[in-house]
Amino acid sequence: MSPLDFLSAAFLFGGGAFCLAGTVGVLRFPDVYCRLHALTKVDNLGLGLVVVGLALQSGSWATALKLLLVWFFVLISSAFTCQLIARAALRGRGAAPWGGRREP
Amino acid sequence: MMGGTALMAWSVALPLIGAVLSLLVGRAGVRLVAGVASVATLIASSLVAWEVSTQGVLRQQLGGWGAPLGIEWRADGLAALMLLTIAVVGPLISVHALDHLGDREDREFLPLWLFIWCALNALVLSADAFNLYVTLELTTLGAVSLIVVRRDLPGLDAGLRYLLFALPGSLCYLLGIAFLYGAYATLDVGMLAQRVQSGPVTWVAAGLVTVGLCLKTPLFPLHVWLPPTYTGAPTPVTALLSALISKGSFYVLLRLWLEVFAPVLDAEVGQLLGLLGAVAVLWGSVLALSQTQLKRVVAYSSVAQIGYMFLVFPMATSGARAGVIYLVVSHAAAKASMFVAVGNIHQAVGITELGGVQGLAYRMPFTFLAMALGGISLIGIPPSGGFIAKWLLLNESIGTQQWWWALVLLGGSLLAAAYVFRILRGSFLPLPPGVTVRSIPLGNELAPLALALIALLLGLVPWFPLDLLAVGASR
Amino acid sequence: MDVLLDGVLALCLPLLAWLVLRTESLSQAVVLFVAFGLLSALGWARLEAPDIALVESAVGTGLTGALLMHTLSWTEETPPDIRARGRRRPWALLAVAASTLMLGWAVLALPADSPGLGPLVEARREESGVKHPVTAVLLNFRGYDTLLEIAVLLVAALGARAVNPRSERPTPDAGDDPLTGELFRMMMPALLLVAGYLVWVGDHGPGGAFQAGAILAGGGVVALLTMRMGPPRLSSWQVRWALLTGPMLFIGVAVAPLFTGRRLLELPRPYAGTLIFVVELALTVTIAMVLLMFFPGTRPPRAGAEGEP
Amino acid sequence: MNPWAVYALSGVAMFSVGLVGLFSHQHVVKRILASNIAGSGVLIVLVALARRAPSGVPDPVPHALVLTGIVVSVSSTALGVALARRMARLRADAARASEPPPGSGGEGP
Repeated sequence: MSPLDFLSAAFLFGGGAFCLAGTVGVLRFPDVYCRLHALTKVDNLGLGLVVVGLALQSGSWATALKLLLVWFFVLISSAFTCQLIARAALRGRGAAPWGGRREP
Repeated sequence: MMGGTALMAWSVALPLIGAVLSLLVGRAGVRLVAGVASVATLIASSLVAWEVSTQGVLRQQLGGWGAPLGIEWRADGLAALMLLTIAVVGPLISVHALDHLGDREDREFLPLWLFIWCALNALVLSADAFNLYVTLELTTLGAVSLIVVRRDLPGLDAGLRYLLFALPGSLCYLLGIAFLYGAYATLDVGMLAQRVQSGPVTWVAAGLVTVGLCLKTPLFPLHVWLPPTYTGAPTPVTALLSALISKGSFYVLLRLWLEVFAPVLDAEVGQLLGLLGAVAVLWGSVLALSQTQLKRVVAYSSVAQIGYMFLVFPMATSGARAGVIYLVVSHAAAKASMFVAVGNIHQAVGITELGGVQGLAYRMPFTFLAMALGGISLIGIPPSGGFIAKWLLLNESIGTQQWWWALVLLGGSLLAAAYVFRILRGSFLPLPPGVTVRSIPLGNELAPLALALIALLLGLVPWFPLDLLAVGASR
Repeated sequence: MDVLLDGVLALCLPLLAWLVLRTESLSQAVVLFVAFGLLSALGWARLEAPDIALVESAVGTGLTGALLMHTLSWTEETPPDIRARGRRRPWALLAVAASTLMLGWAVLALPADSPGLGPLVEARREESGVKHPVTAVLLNFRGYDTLLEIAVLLVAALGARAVNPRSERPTPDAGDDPLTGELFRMMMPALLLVAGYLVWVGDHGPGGAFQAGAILAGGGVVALLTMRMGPPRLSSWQVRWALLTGPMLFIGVAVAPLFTGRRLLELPRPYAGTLIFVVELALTVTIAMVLLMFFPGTRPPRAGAEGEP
Repeated sequence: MNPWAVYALSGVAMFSVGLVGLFSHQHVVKRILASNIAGSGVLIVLVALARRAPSGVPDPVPHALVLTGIVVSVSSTALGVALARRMARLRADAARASEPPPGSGGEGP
């Protein structure tokens, strides 16, 4: 296992961990807006790490660039959808943000 | 340039061009473009029929590629006769539909009808199993779009019900084709016929294809969607559905069964289909007798007539094949004339109950003459096409020592006579006071009469269609 | 190692499918259906079918999911019959289980290594004018299927369009905020670039008219939802010409050989490739327009909001 | 081990789940979802068949068939959804026009 493989394995594991954290966040957080935070921020970072890990293994710059392009598009679309969902939740269904009290 | 094979291509391409152009020209020229395309397709179809009757079976390899790779067309007598039926019955119904539907609706009716015409012609000519799936889907989606053309609640409900029953049918058929392709690495019906052997894959594929197409035709246990759909849809669309569109899936089942599956499967399966057909005949006729709505009576009689068609599978001889195709063609003409006549009655009097027919025979003579002639063909009284078809089937059932199908044929004809007479009985009574009969244009009255005369003509001049059917008959 | 991934994926798909139909809330069912679509796109990728993975994720999951979610806002949220498990008929389940076993038996009885028509396509790929085998089959060897399939698209668009008449045009309310405008303006050029690339790459790699059309339609749906564009109406001539140039070109290319004594859809060898590319380009616009026509305008004030059943 | 058989079996299972769902649910959107799932099942069986080639290059013909199949299933789904949407509006208008009868008719066909 050359050092490059070690590095890419580390990145992949990191990405996996972040995705797991994001999913747990989506399950555990109390209201829509917190869940959107978990979903868009943490999962995108997890995806970024996975993409970098794969790029290291891909061997050719063209594939690496395409992988980064994938990540770039996911960033744009997740920002876009997160904004739309938040607006729909706030204006459409009037979901009030969580008040911050910890349940007894 | 105008060889037989090129004509086949034109008989499919012309309605497609007509449909696309009529979409393009929008409201102004829809009727003109559709009319020209219809006449051209009628000519092309009849020329193809003529070429087949003179030169025998026509074949064409689309795109110039051989059978397993590309798609092939095969026009034998059966295909040619179906092409003629579609080209004659379809336009007559669409002429009636133009006055029956509002003006805004004909802008959607005509392109959709031309798409369906192209799909039916393509289905009849195609000899490729997956291509048959695509044509079946095009016909189904076109039919659903036609059913909802009026945008009223019953129409939408009928269209959705038809779609949700036709979809699983197509999927079962597609899975059956997938298995056949998996086992024999070809989609061409002719090559499948040579390569197919008895085995688990073939039995399962045959079962799937049969269930799928019986759901779309529909055969007895799977026919629950037919009565509500036929009554919910506008009447000219119901005429198209019962006369032509339901025949498409039966045609595919007939072609696949007689050419690919019959030699491989044992006879019991054919007997089962025949039994289901017999039950359909009795069930449909009895229910037709008990209906109060005019359209439902004719709808249930469709269930019964489809039952007759399935009697061909237990006695898979060329005589039975000719008989069943003759039944398909004469039923198309007769059922179309009855549904169009019902449309006229609805337009003139606005009542759909059976009682509303009272005393109308004098005010709408041609409509009721058409209803009577159509009824004669459904029952199978001598001068009509229905009689020739049932006569051929009777011969075959005696010839193959399966006399019980003869019983079904006779019993069904008796019941058919009962429900046809029940419709016509009221019309000769004196007109009840206070019933105002709106006069309907002469063109509307002549359309059902023309259709009924075709059914009659099939009985009087049977040698041309029967010789045409003999061309390319496998056994 | 691969067996584990394939095994888990092949097991998850039917389970997720069963879950989609089990959930009682409809929006949850649609979200699970989108997840199911993406998982099946992964399945296509595992089965080395990149074209289909592209089309499945763009059209089968993206647009269908968006369409279903959009429809839910119109139909009642909770289905009137809460029996999400559906009617329980023991004999029906027994029959279905038996038939599934028979299907499984037939699958296992299939020859395990028949290459199908692969070698034949490989042998004649040069004559088709394109290098990518799937595009060769789709637009040359079995081009007739694709011609009828474009007719299927037109019929579905006509049916869906006829059912959503004029009354549902969106009234773009003024209040949409700058962020979506900016994001949309940034995304559209990239979208057009990707769609163009996909059509061009269809010649020698996975791609083609369907994938490109789906991506264009995706951009159009975003424009539709953020009220930048009203749904395409069949009455305006631009929409009609954009919708119908593709089919007319394809029919023209199909019928032309008939005039010179050759067969339907027989593309002349030397410039078959360019013909296919031009037809695919026009079909991309048609497919994007049809997929957009499936979307109605934004929904009216919630239909069942005032507490009516 | 060539995984095609595993995917083909899962496709057959999805086909059965879809058909059971289609015939046992009342709500229109549920039935449309079920028919989509059954469609995906059939298409996965087709592509799994393409993957059997020993030479590793999958057979392109089923891929083209499945592309056509997906487009056809999307068209029928879109048509079904448009009909369901239109029926919902008509039923809502009818319910709003006449004073809402208690427990008006169910959604499914």
